[in-house]
Amino acid sequence: MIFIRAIGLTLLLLLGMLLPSNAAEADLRAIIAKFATASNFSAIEAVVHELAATGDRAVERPLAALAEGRLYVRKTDSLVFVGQDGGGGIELLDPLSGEKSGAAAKGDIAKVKVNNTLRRAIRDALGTLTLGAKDPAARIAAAATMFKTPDATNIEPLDAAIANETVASVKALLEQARAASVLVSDRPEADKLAAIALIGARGDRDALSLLTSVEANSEGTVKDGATAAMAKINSTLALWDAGQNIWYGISLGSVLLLAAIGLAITFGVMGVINMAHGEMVMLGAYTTFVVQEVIRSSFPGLFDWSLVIALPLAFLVAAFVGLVIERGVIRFLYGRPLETLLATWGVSLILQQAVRTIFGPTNQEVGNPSWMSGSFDIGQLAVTWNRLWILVFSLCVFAVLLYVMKRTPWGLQMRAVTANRRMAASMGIRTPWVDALTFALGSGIAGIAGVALSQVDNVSPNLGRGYIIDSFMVVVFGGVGNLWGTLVGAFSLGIVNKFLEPYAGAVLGKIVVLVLIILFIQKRPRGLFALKGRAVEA
Amino acid sequence: MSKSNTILYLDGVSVSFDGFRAINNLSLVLDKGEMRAIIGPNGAGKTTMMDIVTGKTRPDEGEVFFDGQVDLTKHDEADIAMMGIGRKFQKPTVFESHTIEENLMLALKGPRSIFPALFHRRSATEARQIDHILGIIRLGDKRDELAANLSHGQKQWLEIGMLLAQDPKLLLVDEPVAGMTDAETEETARLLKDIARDHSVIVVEHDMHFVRELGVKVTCLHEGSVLSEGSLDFLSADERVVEVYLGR
Amino acid sequence: MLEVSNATLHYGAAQALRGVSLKAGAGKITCVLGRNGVGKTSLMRSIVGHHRLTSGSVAFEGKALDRSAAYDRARSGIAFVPQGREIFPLLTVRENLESGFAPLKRADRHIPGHVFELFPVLKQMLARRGGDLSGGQQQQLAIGRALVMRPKLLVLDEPTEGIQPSIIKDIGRAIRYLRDQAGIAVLLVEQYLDFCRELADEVNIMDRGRIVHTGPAEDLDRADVRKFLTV
Amino acid sequence: ADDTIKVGILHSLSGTMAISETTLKDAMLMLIDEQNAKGGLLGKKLEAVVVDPASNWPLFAEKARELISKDKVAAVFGCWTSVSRKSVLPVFSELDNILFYPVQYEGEESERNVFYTGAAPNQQAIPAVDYLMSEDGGSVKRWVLEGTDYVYPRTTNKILEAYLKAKGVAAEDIMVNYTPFGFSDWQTEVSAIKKFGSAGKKTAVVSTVNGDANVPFYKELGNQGIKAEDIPVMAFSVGEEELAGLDTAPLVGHLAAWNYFQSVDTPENEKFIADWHKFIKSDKRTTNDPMEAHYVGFNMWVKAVEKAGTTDPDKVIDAVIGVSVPNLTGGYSTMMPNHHITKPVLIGEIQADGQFETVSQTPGLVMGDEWSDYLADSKDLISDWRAPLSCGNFNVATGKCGGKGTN
Amino acid sequence: MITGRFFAAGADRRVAITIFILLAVAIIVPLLNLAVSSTSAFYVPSYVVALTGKYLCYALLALALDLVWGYCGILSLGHGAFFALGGYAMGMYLMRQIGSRGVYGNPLLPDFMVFLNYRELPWFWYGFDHFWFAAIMVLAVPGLLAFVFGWFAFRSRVTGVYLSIITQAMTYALLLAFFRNDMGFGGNNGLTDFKDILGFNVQADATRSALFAASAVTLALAVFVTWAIVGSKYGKLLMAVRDAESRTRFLGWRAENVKLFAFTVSAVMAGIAGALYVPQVGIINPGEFEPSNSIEVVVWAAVGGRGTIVGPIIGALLVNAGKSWFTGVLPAFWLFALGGLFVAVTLFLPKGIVGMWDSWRGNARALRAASIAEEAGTDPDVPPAKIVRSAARTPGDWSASGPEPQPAE
Ligand SMILES: Nc1ncnc2c1ncn2[C@@H]1O[C@H](COP(=O)(O)OP(=O)(O)OP(=O)(O)O)[C@@H](O)[C@H]1O
Ligand SMILES: Nc1ncnc2c1ncn2[C@@H]1O[C@H](COP(=O)(O)OP(=O)(O)OP(=O)(O)O)[C@@H](O)[C@H]1O
Ligand SMILES: [Mg+2]
Ligand SMILES: [Mg+2]
Repeated sequence: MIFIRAIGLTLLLLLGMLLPSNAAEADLRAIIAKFATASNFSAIEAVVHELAATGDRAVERPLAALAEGRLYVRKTDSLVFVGQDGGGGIELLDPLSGEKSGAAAKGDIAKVKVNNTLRRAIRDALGTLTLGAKDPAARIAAAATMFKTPDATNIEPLDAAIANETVASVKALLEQARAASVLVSDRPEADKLAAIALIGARGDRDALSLLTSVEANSEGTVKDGATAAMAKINSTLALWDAGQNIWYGISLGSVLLLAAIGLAITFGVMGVINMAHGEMVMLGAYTTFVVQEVIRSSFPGLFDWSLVIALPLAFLVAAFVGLVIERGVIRFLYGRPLETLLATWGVSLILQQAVRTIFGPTNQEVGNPSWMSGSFDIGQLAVTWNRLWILVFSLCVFAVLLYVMKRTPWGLQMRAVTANRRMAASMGIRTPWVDALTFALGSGIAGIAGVALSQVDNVSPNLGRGYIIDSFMVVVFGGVGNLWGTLVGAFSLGIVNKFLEPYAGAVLGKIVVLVLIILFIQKRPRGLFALKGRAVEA
Repeated sequence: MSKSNTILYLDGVSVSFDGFRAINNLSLVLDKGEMRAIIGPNGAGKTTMMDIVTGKTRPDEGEVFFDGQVDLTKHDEADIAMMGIGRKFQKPTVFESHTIEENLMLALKGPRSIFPALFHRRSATEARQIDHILGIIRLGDKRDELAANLSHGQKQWLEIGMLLAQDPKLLLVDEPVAGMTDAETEETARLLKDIARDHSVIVVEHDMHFVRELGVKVTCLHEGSVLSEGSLDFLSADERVVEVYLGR
Repeated sequence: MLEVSNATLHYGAAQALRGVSLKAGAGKITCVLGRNGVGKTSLMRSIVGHHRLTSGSVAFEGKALDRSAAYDRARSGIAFVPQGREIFPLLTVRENLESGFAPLKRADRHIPGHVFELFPVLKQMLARRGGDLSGGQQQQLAIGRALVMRPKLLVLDEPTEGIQPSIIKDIGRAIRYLRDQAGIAVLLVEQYLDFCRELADEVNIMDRGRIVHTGPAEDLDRADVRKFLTV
Repeated sequence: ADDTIKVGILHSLSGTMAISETTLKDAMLMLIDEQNAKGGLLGKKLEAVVVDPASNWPLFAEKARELISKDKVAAVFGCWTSVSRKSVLPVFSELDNILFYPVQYEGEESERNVFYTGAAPNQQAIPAVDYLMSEDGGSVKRWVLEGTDYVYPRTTNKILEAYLKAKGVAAEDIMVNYTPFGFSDWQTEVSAIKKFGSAGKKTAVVSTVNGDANVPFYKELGNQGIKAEDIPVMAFSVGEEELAGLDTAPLVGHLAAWNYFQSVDTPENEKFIADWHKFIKSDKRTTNDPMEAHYVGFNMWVKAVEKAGTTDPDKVIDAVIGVSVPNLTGGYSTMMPNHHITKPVLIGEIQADGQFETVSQTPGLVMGDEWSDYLADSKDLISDWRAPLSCGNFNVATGKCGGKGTN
Repeated sequence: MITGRFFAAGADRRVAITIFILLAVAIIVPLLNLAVSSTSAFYVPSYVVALTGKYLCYALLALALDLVWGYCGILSLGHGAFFALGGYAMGMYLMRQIGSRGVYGNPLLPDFMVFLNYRELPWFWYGFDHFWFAAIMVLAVPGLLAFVFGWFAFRSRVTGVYLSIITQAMTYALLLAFFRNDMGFGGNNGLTDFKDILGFNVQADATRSALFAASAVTLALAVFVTWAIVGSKYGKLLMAVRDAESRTRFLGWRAENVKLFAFTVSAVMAGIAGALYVPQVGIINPGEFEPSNSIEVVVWAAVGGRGTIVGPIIGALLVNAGKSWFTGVLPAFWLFALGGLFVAVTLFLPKGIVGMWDSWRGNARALRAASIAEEAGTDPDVPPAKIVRSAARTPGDWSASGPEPQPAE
C-alpha cells in the first residue's frame, strides 16, 4: 500500500511537468477505452500490458487507480474514469489529466475488476515507469519491484537510471536490480558471475530466491557460482534467523509482560487471586475502540493520536472499575485470599457479559495508527513497528511501576498494608485508601495493557480469557511479589517459546513450555526470583 | 573429646545468609542427659543454631552429630524429629484450627506413617498421657477449644505440652517463658528440671531469673560463636558477657 | 489523656473483657499486669482499634474513639507495639521504620536520632529485611517503628519479650526519657515484674477480663495484689 | 401450547464461540419473525426457543435434549463447531428430531436427523485450490496449508494434500502447519510463510485458521508486509464478520472461498441485508455465509413442513429431500438425498471496506459431497436417505450399508 | 468405632443423612423413570435422569477437590484433568465397543482414526476393549499422574499459588496435547457416538437409570470414604498440614506423604467421576481439560462450603442446576445471574452455604454454653443478641483472629 501511495505522490509532482502529449494522448485514450469492453481478467491484463508498452508516464494514473480498484466505467456512455470518494456518490476524474469530470452515483458506474494477477502486472509495469521519478522512495520501490521481477528488457532502462542516479543507496539497489535482470538475460557468463557476486552480497531472502531459480535454470560456472553464493547467504541467514527468533521472543515477552504486569500488582503484591484481570485488559481494549470510533466520526485528523488519547482514558476506565470492584467486593475478603478467586471469577463473568451486551459479541475493529503499521529492516531482521512500540511501552510501564513501588511512600504503604493490614493501620496508614488505590492501579495498568494488545489481538469479549492463564504463569514463574521476576519471567518465557516454535510447532512448543514451567517450579518452588530466608516464611 | 557419649555434637559450624555470617565456626557439645542454658545477645545465632540442629537450615560447613553417630546434616526435618529431637519455637506455633487436645494427639509419640494414622484408634494409654499433659500445662478446661483462640502465653504452654507429648530424647526450647508471669516462669523452670532428669535439654532464654532457677551450665553465644561458658555466676562476672549482653 | 470506661469485648461468644475501666495520664507510665489469658492484649487491641468493643468506650484527649478506625487513632497520636512484633517481614528495616511516616507532616518525615541510639543494631541492619532479623531484633524494630510516629500515647504490649537484658535496661531508660522529655503517656503491658516495678507510675492488675486492682507501683509488693499474679 | 410450532435455536451466546454464533441466533429470530409475518406455518405461529449452550460441548447435548424433550421443538437450528455437532448427534437420533447445521465442515458424515446446509470440503476447499492453480489465481505452485489444530483443518488439509499431489504438486512444495485455538502470536508462523514463499515459485497460503486466531494472523500478515500479490492467503473461515474486526486496508487482495458474500449483487440478497439491518437495528452489522445457510435451511424446512402437512420429524425428514429454495446468490439450492445441499462456490478478494469482491464463481451449483473422493476409506461410500436405500454410509464397492460392511 | 461415630450427632449425622438420601435416590429415581407411566405426576422424565446423573458426577468431582483443597489446603486448579483422564479411559472402552458399527465399518479402528489414515490401532488403545481393563485404567491413570506429579511437587515443597499454577499448567498442557490430532485421542472432537456399555445400549432408559444409580451409589461411597479419612487421625494431620505444614515436619510427620496420599486418592475419585460422566453425556473431548473448567470446580466447592463434606456436593448440584436453568430461561443474561451469585455467596455466605449454616448453629450452641457459664460465673449483663453480631467476621471489621496462620519460626 505504501508503495502505491508513493506512486500517487509522484503523480502529483509530475502533474506540473508538461508531458510530450497530443498525438500520443489520443492513442492512450483509445487504449484506455478498451477497459470498458474488456470482459474478463485476461482481457483487462492485455490492456494493462498495452498501456505499459507505450512507456508513457501518463499511464501511471489510470494504472495505479486500477490497482487500487478505483477505475470505473460509466454505464451510460462507456467512458472510463478514475473515481474518488466524494460526499454521497463518487467523483469522477479524467484518467489522464486528473481533472474533475463530474460525479456519479454508485449504481451508474461499474468498477473495472482487479485481482492479484492484475495487481502484480500493474506493479511490474509501474516499476519500470517510475524509475525516473523524482522522489527517491518511488525509485527505491521501482528498483525493488524490478529486482523481484527480473527481465532482460529491464537492463537498458536500468542502465540509464543508474547513470542518472545521484543517491548512492538508490544506486546500489538499481544495480542489484540490473544484476537480477542480467541473470535472466543471455549476457555473457562473466557478466552473470559479476551479477551473482553483487546479488550474493545483498544476502537476503529475495537474493536467495532469485539465485535458487538461477541455479535451477543454468549450468556450468554460473550454476556453481549461484550455489556458492547461496551457501554463503544461507549461513548468514541462519545467524539472522537466530536473531529473529530472539526478537520474536522478546516481542512475545513484551506482550506477556504487559498482560501480566497489572496482575503482578493485584495478585503479586495484594494477594488477590484476580480472575477478573483479563477483563480489565479487555476494558482497556474496548476503551481504545470507543476512542477510535469517536475520532473516526468526529475528528478524523486525530487518528494517529488515538492510542495516545486512549491510554489515559483506558487507565481511568479500568482503574475506576477496579476501584468499584475493590470497594464493592474485595475489601470484605482480605485475609481470605482464596475466596477472592470465587468473587473475581463472578465479576469476570459479569464484565464479560456486560461488554457482550453493550458492544455485541463480535470482534471490534481497532486500527493501527500509521506509526504502528508496517515494518523496517535491521540487516535481515524484519522488525514490525507495532511490536517495537509495544516493547518500548511495556518497558516504560514497568519502569514507572517499579519506581512507584520502590521509591514512593505510596509504594511503601502498599507493601506494608498487604503484609499486615491491621498493623499498617496502627501505623497510621489509611488502609482502605491504599487498598482501593492499589487495586485501581493494578487494574488501570491492565487497562493500558489492553490498549497495546488491541494492536496485535482481536478486540472481543473473550480477549481477557486468552491472557489470564499466561499472566498467572508469568507472575508465578517469576516469583510472586517480585516485579523483576515478572519482567524476567515474561521475557524468558517469550524467548523459550519462540525458540521452540520453529522446531516443535506452535502446539507442541507451548506444551513443552508448560512442562518446563512445571519442572522449573520443582527446582525453584517459589519462582525464578524467589525470596529466600525467614522473612518469607514469617 | 569423644563424640560417642554426646547427645549433640557441633563442631566448626558456620552458616551465612547473603554474606552475613549468622553462625561462625560454632562448636558446642551436649552430653547425654545434660541440660544446658544458652544465652546471648539478640541476633547471636541461638535460633539459627536450633534451625541447624532440626534440619531447617543447612550449615555451610561443620559437623553436626546427634547421639554420637547420626550426621544431622544428612537428614531432613521429619527424620530428625523422628530420631527424637523436639523443638519449641521462639514464636509459638500450633495448629490453629485444631483443638488443644488434637494438637497434643498429633504430637504424641508413635508411628509416623500414613496408614497407621488412617486406621488409628486412640488407646487408653494415649488418653491418659494427654490428660496428664493437659494437667501440666493447665489447659484442661480448654481442651476442646480451638488453639487459635488461645492467648499468647497459653500458646506457649500448648507448645511446651506438644513437646512433652513428643517425648524426644533431646529438647530444644527457644524462649519458653517469654510472656509468662513470674510465677509461671518458676513453674516452667521446675517442669524443665523435671524433664531434664531423663532427657537432654537445651534452653534458650533471656530471663536471667529463670536461667538462675535452672541452675545449669550456661553458654553465651555472641556473633555466631561461643563467647563464654560456665555457671551463671561465672558468666555474670565475665566482663565480655556483661558488655555485650547483660549490661550494667 | 486516655480513658477507657466499662469496656467489654467478645470473641464470638467468649467474653474477653468484662467492664474494664482504665486511665492513662500524660507524662505517666501506666502498667497493666496479669496472668496469661486474662485479657491484657485484648484490652490493648481494643484501645488501638483492632477490635471493636461490644460495649463501653475509649476516649483519647477527651474525644471518643469508638467510631474511629485504627488508622485514625494512630493519626491522632496513638502508637502501638503489639505482642508478637508484627513487623512487616518483607520490608527492609528502613522501610519498616519509614512506614511510621504516614501520619507525619512532610517536615517531620525523618527517623528521630534516639531510635538508633536506643537500638544501634537497627542502624547496622537498615537494608536487611525485617523478617530476617532475630526475634529480639524484631522486637527492637517494632519499638523503634512506634517511636518514629512521635506518638502522644505509646501502647506497649510486652515490649521486653525476647530482648536481651542490657537492651531491656535501655528500653526502660528510653521510656522514662520519653515520659519526662516529651511528656507522652505510656501504657505498658508487662509480665516482667521488676521492669514494671521500676518504671511504673501506676499499676493496674487484670484478672479474668476485669481490672481488679489499681494503685501505685509499690502496691506490687502487697500480698493481696501479688495473689493475682501467681498461678 | 398447541397453536404454536416451536423451533429450537442452539447457538452459544457466551463463551468462546459466542463471537460467531450469536449472529446466527439473531438471524434465526429474524427468519422466524418474517415467517410469522407471512402468516406462520400450517396456520400456526412459530415460536423460537433460544437456549445458551455456552460453548461447552456436553452442555450442547444437554440443551439439545432439553429442547426436544422438554420444549418439544419441531426442529433445531444450531451448532457451529464440529464437536458441538458430534456432541448432539446421538441426542437427535435417539429422540428422532431434526438439526439444521449451517457451517462449513470437514464432511465424512451423513446422519438421518441432520441436514448440512454449510459447505462440504468439495464445495469450498477444492474449488478454492482450483482457483489458485488457475491462471487467474496466479498459477500457484507452492502451498502452505496453515490451520488450527482440530478436526476440520486436519481433514480438509488431508483432502487437499491428496488432491494437490494428484495434481502433480511435489511433497516439498507443500508445507503444513498447525497452531492452537485462539493462537495470538503469529510472528514465527508468518515469517516461516515468508521464508517458504521465497523459494522462487509462486506460493499461496490456504488457511483453515479458525475463529479468533484470524485477527492477529491477518494483523501480523499486514505488518510483516505480506501482500496478496506476492503470497495470497485463501481462507475458509474468514468471513465478513471476522473482517469487521480488522483494518483491511493492508489485506486487500487476500482471498476467501465461500458460498455467499454480502457483496453479492442480487435482489434477494439486497432484501436480506436490508431486513437484517432493520432487525438488528444497525446498518454496520454484516451478513455472512452461515447466515445464508440458515436462510436456505430454514426455508427448506418451512417448505418441507408445508409439503408434509405436519411438523412430525419423520415425515419432514422424508419431505425435505428434493426441496428447492432460492439462495441469496441468485440460484436455487436443493436438498440432496445425502442431506447436503447444492451451492455455488464463490472466491472473493478482501476489499478495503471490509467486504469481499467475487473474483471467481463456479459456473453451476456444486453438490455437497459428504464422503470425500480423496480419502482412501471414504471414496467408496455414498449416502442416500431415500427409501429404499436409507443409508448414510453405503459402500458401493461391497454393496452394503454400514461402511466397509465387512461384518 | 467407625459405625459408632457414624451415628453420632452433628456434622457426622449430616453425612449419614446425605448417604441415606443418595442411596434412596439411587433406587427411587430409576423406579419413577422406568416403572411409572409417563403421564403420571410422579414420572421422572429421562432427560431429568440424565441431567441429575451428570450433576452427581460433578458433585463427586467437587468432593474430590474438597478433600485436597478444603482439608489439605492444596488448591488444585487442575482437577479437571483427572476427571477428563478418567473420562477418556471410559471413552476409549466405549469407543472400542462400537466395533464395526462406525460409519466406515472398520472393526478395529474408531472412525476418527480411519479418516485420519491410521493403519493400525495405537498401542495405548490395546486392552480397552475389556471393561475390567478400562476400569483399572480409570483408577490408575489419574491416580498415577497425581502420584507422580505430587511426588515431585510435594517433595520439592511447592506450595500455595505455585502449586495451584503448576496444576493449572498441567491441565493446560494436557488440553493442548489432547487437542492434537496426532495424539490418537480424536483431537478436538474427542470420543463420541458411543453405542454400548457392558452390552447395554447407552441410550436406553434402563441403562441411563442404571448409570444414574451407579453415580449416586458411588457418590455415597465417596462421601463415606471421605468422611472416614477426614475423621481419622490422618484427617487431623491433613488439616494440620494445611495450617502449618512445617510444624508437622518438626513433629516428625512427612508432610509430603500426607499430601501425596490425599492428592492421589482425590485424583482417583475425580477419575471415577469422569468415567461415570462420559457414558451419561455421550462425549469426552479435550474441552474437559480447559483450565476454566477446573476453576469452576473450585467455585462449586467454595459455594457449597469448603472444608465440609456435604458442602461441595450441595455447591456442585446447586451451581449446575442454576446453570442449566439460567441458560434455558435467561439465555442472554444468565452470566449476570451466575456471576452475581458467586459474588453474593462470597459476600454474604463467606464460608459457603454449609459453612454458614454451621456457624449459625455453632453460634447458637456456643451461646447456650456461654449463658450457662454466665449463670455460674459472675457477669450476667451481656445481651446475647450482641454476641451474635460481634462475631468477628462481619464485613468491614478487621478480622479478630491474627493474620494468616504462620509457619514455624
Ligand atoms: N534468612 C536470613 N537472612 C539474613 N539474616 C538472617 C537470616 N536468618 C537469620 N539472620 C540473622 O542472623 C542472626 C542470628 O539470628 P538468630 O535468630 O539466630 O538470633 P538469636 O540468637 O536467636 O536472637 P534472639 O535472641 O533475638 O532470638 C541475626 O542477626 C539475624 O538477623
Ligand atoms: N482471636 C481470639 N478468639 C477467641 N478467643 C480469643 C482470641 N484471642 C484471645 N482469646 C481469648 O481471650 C482471652 C484473653 O486473651 P488475651 O490475648 O487478651 O490475653 P493476655 O492477657 O494478653 O494473655 P498473655 O499474657 O498470654 O498474652 C484468652 O482466654 C484467650 O483464650
Ligand atoms: Mg531467637
Ligand atoms: Mg497478651
